[in-house]
Amino acid sequence: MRRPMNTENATATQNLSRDGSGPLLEVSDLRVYYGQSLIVKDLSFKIFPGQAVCLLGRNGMGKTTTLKALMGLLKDCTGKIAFEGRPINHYPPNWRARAGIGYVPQGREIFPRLTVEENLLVGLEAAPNKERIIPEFIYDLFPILRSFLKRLGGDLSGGQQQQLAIARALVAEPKLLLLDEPTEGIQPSIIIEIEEAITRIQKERGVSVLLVEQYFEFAQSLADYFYLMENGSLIMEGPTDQMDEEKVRAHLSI
Amino acid sequence: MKLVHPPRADHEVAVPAAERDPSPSRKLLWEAGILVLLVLALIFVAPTVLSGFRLNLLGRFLALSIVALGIDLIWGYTGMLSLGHGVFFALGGYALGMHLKLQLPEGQIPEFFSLYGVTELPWFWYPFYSFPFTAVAVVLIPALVAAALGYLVVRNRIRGVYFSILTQATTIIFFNFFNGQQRLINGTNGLTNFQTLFGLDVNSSEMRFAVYVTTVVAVVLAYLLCRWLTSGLFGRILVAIRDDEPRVRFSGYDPTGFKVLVFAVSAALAGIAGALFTLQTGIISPNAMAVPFSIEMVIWVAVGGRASLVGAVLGALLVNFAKSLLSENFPEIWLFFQGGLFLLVVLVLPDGLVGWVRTQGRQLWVTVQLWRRRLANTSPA
Amino acid sequence: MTLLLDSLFNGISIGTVLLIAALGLAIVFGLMGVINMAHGELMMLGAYTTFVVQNAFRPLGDPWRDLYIFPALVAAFAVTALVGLALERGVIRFLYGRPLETLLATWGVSLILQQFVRSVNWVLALRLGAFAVLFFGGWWLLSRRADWPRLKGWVLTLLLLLSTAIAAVGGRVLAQTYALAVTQPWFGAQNKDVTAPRWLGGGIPVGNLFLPNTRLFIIALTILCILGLYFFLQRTRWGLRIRAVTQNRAMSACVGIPTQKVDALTFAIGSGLAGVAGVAVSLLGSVGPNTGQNYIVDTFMVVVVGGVGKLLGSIVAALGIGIANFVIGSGTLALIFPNVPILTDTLNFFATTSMAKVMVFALIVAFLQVRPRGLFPEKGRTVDA
Amino acid sequence: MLTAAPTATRQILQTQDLTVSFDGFKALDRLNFSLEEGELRVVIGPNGAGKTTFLDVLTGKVKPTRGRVLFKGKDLTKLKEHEISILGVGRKFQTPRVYQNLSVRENLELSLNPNKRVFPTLFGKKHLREETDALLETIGLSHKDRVPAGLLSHGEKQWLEIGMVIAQDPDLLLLDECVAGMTDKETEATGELIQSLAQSHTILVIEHDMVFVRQIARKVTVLHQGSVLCEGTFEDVKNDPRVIEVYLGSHKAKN
Amino acid sequence: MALSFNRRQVLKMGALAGAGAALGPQIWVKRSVPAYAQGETIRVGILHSLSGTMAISETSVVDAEKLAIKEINAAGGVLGKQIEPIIEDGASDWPTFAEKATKLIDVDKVATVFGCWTSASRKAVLPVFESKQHLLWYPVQYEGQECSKNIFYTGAAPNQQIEPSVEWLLKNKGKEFFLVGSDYVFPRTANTIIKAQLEALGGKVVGEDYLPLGNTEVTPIISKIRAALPNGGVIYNSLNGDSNVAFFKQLKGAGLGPDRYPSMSVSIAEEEVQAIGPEFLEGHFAAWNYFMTVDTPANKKFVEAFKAEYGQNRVTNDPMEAAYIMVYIWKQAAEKAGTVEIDAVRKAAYGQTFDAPEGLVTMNTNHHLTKYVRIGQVRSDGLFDVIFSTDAVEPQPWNQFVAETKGFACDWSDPAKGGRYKVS
Repeated sequence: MRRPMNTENATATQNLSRDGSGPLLEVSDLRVYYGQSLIVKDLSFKIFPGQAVCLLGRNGMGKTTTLKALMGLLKDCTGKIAFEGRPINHYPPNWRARAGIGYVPQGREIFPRLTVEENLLVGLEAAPNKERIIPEFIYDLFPILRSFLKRLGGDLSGGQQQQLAIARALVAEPKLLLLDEPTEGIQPSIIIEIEEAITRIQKERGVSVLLVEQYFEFAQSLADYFYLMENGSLIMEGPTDQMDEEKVRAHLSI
Repeated sequence: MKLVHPPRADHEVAVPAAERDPSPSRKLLWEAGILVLLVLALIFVAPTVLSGFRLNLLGRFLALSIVALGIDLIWGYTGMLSLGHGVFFALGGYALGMHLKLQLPEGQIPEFFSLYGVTELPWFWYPFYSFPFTAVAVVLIPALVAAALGYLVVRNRIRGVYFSILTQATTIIFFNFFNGQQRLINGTNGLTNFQTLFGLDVNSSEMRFAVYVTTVVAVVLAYLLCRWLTSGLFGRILVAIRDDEPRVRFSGYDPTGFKVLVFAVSAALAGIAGALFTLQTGIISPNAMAVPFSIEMVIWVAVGGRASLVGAVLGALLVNFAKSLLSENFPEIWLFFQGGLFLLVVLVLPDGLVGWVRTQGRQLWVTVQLWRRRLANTSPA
Repeated sequence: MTLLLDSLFNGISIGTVLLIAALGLAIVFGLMGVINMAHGELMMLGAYTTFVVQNAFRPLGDPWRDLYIFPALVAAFAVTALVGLALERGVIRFLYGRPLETLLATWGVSLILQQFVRSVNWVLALRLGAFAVLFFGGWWLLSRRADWPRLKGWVLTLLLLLSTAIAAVGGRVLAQTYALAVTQPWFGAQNKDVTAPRWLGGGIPVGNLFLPNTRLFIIALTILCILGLYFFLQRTRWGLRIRAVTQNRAMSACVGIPTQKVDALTFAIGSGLAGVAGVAVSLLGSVGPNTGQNYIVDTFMVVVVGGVGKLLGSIVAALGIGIANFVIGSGTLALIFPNVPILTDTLNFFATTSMAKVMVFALIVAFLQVRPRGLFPEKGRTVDA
Repeated sequence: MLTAAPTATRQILQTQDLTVSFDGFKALDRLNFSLEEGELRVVIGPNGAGKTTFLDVLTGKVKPTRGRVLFKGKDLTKLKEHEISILGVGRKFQTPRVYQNLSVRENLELSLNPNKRVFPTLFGKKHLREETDALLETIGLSHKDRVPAGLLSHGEKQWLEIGMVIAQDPDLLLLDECVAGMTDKETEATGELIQSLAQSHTILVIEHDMVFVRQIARKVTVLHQGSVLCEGTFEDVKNDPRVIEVYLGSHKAKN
Repeated sequence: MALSFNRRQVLKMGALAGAGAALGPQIWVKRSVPAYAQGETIRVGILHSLSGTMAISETSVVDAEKLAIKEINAAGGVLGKQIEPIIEDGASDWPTFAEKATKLIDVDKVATVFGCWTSASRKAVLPVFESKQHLLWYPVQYEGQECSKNIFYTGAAPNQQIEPSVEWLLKNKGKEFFLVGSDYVFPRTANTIIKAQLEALGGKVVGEDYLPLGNTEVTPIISKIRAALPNGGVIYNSLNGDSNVAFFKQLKGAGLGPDRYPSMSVSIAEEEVQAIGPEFLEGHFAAWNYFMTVDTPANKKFVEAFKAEYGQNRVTNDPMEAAYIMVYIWKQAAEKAGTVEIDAVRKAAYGQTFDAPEGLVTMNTNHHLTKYVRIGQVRSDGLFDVIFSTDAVEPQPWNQFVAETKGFACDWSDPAKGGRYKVS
């Protein structure tokens, strides 16, 4: 079922960036190793400002590894990662966060023994301005957080933690948001809230989104453009509305 | 049962040739050969080359290398860093020291007792009149103390640095106890001024040489014991405990027993080392239980290379000779060098000398292979 | 009643000294997982700083000379925090996640620091200074050249040799020119005299009890340090950063926290607290190269018994150990059971300060049988079996 | 090596009101679960439903706050990990946990050792070669028997760990997401292996990958918030409205 | 092969080289100073702890020994040859002392060795000197009960320090004693002697306690003293090193002053007073053979020479004086014998007198010196007012208050008597 990537088509569609500027994130020939094994193989893709891109693929195909590499959490990478045209390979995660990359990891990873408010304040570390005020739009997106401000992060339910994790990444108003399986193990009602929130920040605030998912529908409704990943390589890509559902589904588990 | 062959992964890593061991039996033969040669060299060549003083030092350091083997067994292989081996070392030393102090005419008691007005030999001294008892005690007392302590600590799954800190606290307990009990064991001064063993003068050159040879033999035996313990299934379990102790439990093993046994064996080795060291230096005192000495022992192993028995012996010899020479030449500032050495080893040579030689050797091997292959390719067929 | 009060106050006195000495360690070990065997030597540096500040204030005469203790606290904190910073940047940061290695490396550092205070004189100091200026200054200047990456290896080797040589020769010339004035050790191997200010000299008699001012001062200082630490960790931005990094290092980096700076700062604060502890112990005990060695095992016991990462645990543990030390060491226990001869004999056997220590450590091992993770263990999923 | 499948079915594992709470958070909430001898059961459920905690309790890693676990009539909650293992519960972890510094062969030998007490291990005569060879064959790693396990690929480590669990010859096999990170073909092969093992073992599989679940499942249990939501065949479960709501529903709902 | 470094490697090398730069040449300077020593010299060993806990005390003894050697060399040396000191570090570790002693004798072939401080280190090297028939000079006051043919003891025997001080206290300060000591041999033995002595002379021991070496927490002891001596009494102090500092600081802090609780110390000399702080000790007592304030011409010369050599702020003390003496006595003995050969020097040493800073001292055939006993009271400047002194006291290595050794003596000039014989 593997087919070579249609690069011509990709370039054509990818150039449909909204304001005609260059890509926000450009990854070329990314290779990531875990110990001795190569997990991500020669990955190249682009994200343009305001675009929502989805990286699809089943468990263990290298999606999470790719995000970690983008965030600078993995040391053994080769290839080029450019953010706003500038290579960022050699910068640590905190520099990348301050440059405007927000990250919502798999499993949320909120700070369990900090309060919700403190979790959000920590999120402000990446903010360019020095003010330590949690912007109002956060409570607008996730109203539930306001009532939980003094609770410990570890005491929240999974769905609430996911919202907190997204909010924590958003308080610093990043240019690019990396989301790693935000629907995993979350109740449907909250998934809908999360989906709405992500759509809003993309449409209203112009934040680019890179979403890693294994569930088709969620990806389809959120993303403008998709990449399909299998065994560490991209095997398919295209605008979401032109997505060949059958073929893509064949590569996903459900 | 149906056999299933999974397909090979696409991104399979080629296993370098160096990772595959050469034939085990041939390796064993080489090892035995080298060992025999070394022993012969130590017994017949070293005495002719070295002065009496240096030979005595070599003998002492060889005794210390037995402790290093024990430390390597528990730290290098099992992952338990003991900062309390000085205690076991001293217990072995005291056991033999008591026997040596009892080489007296009937009715006399060691002279130091008179300092404190003690006229009757304390009860626990009596068994040490017997050499067989002493020989057993040198091994067993440290082993039993270690087993008891190890059981108490390990049973509660106290691991890693907590284990280290507790063993360090143990040194303080024993140090204070031995230091404070003048009337029983001569306190700070320890046991010294030994005269005879088996009726022979311990300071005569024949006796010294005999002790030296005994030490060489003891090192070899200790090496073989550790080799045996670490090579079989038992050794695999030790490594497994070091790498992932909880997993070992799920494999059906209770790590407590293994750890206690290894800790006790290691303590017994320290006891033997302490006895041999005491015989050669002529003194055993609570100072051997002071905190720094136990840490130094660990450093020997770190310098030589953890999880390498050869490294442990080598490390003990090298560090001690270096310490001896440095403190002779720079008596006022050699601590700078010692401290620097610790830093250097931890930061630059995390796998010790043996580890360094291994990686360098492997690289060299790979380079040579590549070079040979290239030669073969370019030469006309 | 008097007996109880006496035991309580004296126990607390001993406990607070342990506590203030252990506070820095609790931070460094509890929050960062670093076993700092040089913690005692940092205390020693704090004590030496007190000595230096005291001597600087002496010529000022009254009333200034009796106020030296306050600037000494600040200076000791600053000096040891800086040394801690250098230690973290130079050594510890390469060893995170390898606690046993930090243990060995910091032991090396502690040996070097001990010998340093014994040997340091103008020649040594100037040599080190000259070397640092030449080498790192040269590095800094040259590293701004465009072709730096290409030159790097060679330039640094050259710079290394050059600055070593200059420092060596310079020191030699200095030593020959000024002789004793520059080769005489600043401190030497002897103990140094730190005297508590006169207003700390007396004490407050309470019934049969006498509360020495120095002890009260140390108790107050300890409380102040704990409150300060609590405030810092709970209420400040850096405190928040430290707590975040402690809980999840990778994620902290991903939200933009400069984790390296946080590590350095945490270690510096832990070290600075060691310096403050150094001031405190200089009021009670000796100031000498071995000062730190006397505390290291006791402080680790406090942290272990308290439960790692828990400030409250350390506090309770320190006071508990202090009281146990006093009650056993002073023979008070034997007074409580006057009618049980065997018990009294045993207790009297341990009723010297020396044997009390044996007993207390034995009790600690026994205690850990019941609570292997200390008084206040971390709960929940994070604990690995 | 393998015990014959029992003719009469009886319960091999049973939990009663199993509750585990961490600092007030209930990972398991009065879980009642039972497994018959010879059964192959798949447990699914959203993240945080308590699947891994459930295995932790079964293997003795976590002690329950309340409730009992009966395995072959014995209460496991009173036993230590290694005792449970010797009693016949083998576990494969979510992320493969093999002994990195030991070779593949050594990893297996360690698990094959028939008597796992200290002295028998040290002195016992070991004729494990043939068993190890057979096992290496089963998991397809014969050609890598001397390679340190740390150098294996992810999939191979998963296989090795399955091999280690089989080597323990347990009566109950617990497999925690054992195909994570495997390719399609590897997954399929694993499924076949599990099915063949199921002929002679009781197996409890925790899984995420629904294709795989469909391949192997006979009976499926859905966990939700620490207790059993429903149980039945794959089709039953898939069509159960409660399951759709908490688990699969999110995707169906939108269509 | 291209030479390439990464940043970390260079940093490490830099740090190492920095340490080397700072230290290396210093060593070189030190080693190259005795240029005059390169010809025909007589080597002597100096064996003290330069590192570890005992370095605090022993380094200044080394200074005194070096001063004496320098003076002798400046005056023409011994037997026309310069003395070349070989310094070794015993590192406060007794086996190391034994090792270094062997090295000095076997490798460096020294003529004699000056060294040791603690009894333990002396006991550790004793077998070495005896088996090699060599000679050690030992400069510190000690517990006695020893008389080796291979050691000359130039510090006080118990009857030259402890016993007179106890008598003096009984006469002047009270009959109830609290004994405090470090937990090692000298204090324990000293206290055994004191107890026997007090029993004989009508005093009373109301309590005793021992601190581990280096321990600085003395609260329990002070509490005990307060309980045992509610109305004041004598504290007899044989604490050593760091513990003294803690003891006196906290004693004063607890309000126990010398007016009601006078203390007699046997291990506190001028250097220790400086280190503890004179204000804590002012008014307390110490018993020694020598104080820096002793008014003799020899002492004046000694103190001046010492300050010129090591700095105006340095002080001299009893062990330093004893160390200074022993170098000179060895020199005199060697010159009398006409050789540095061990046995000849030993015999020649008997009866040697030396105009020491403390007064005229004589080496006895029991290898101990005849010395003067003095009791000093600490002044505000940290020096001592000598408030009591005796004539020369003959040394008694075997203690006459301890039952086992009562009536024993030592005489190495007579082969029939030797180290321990019963005086008829």
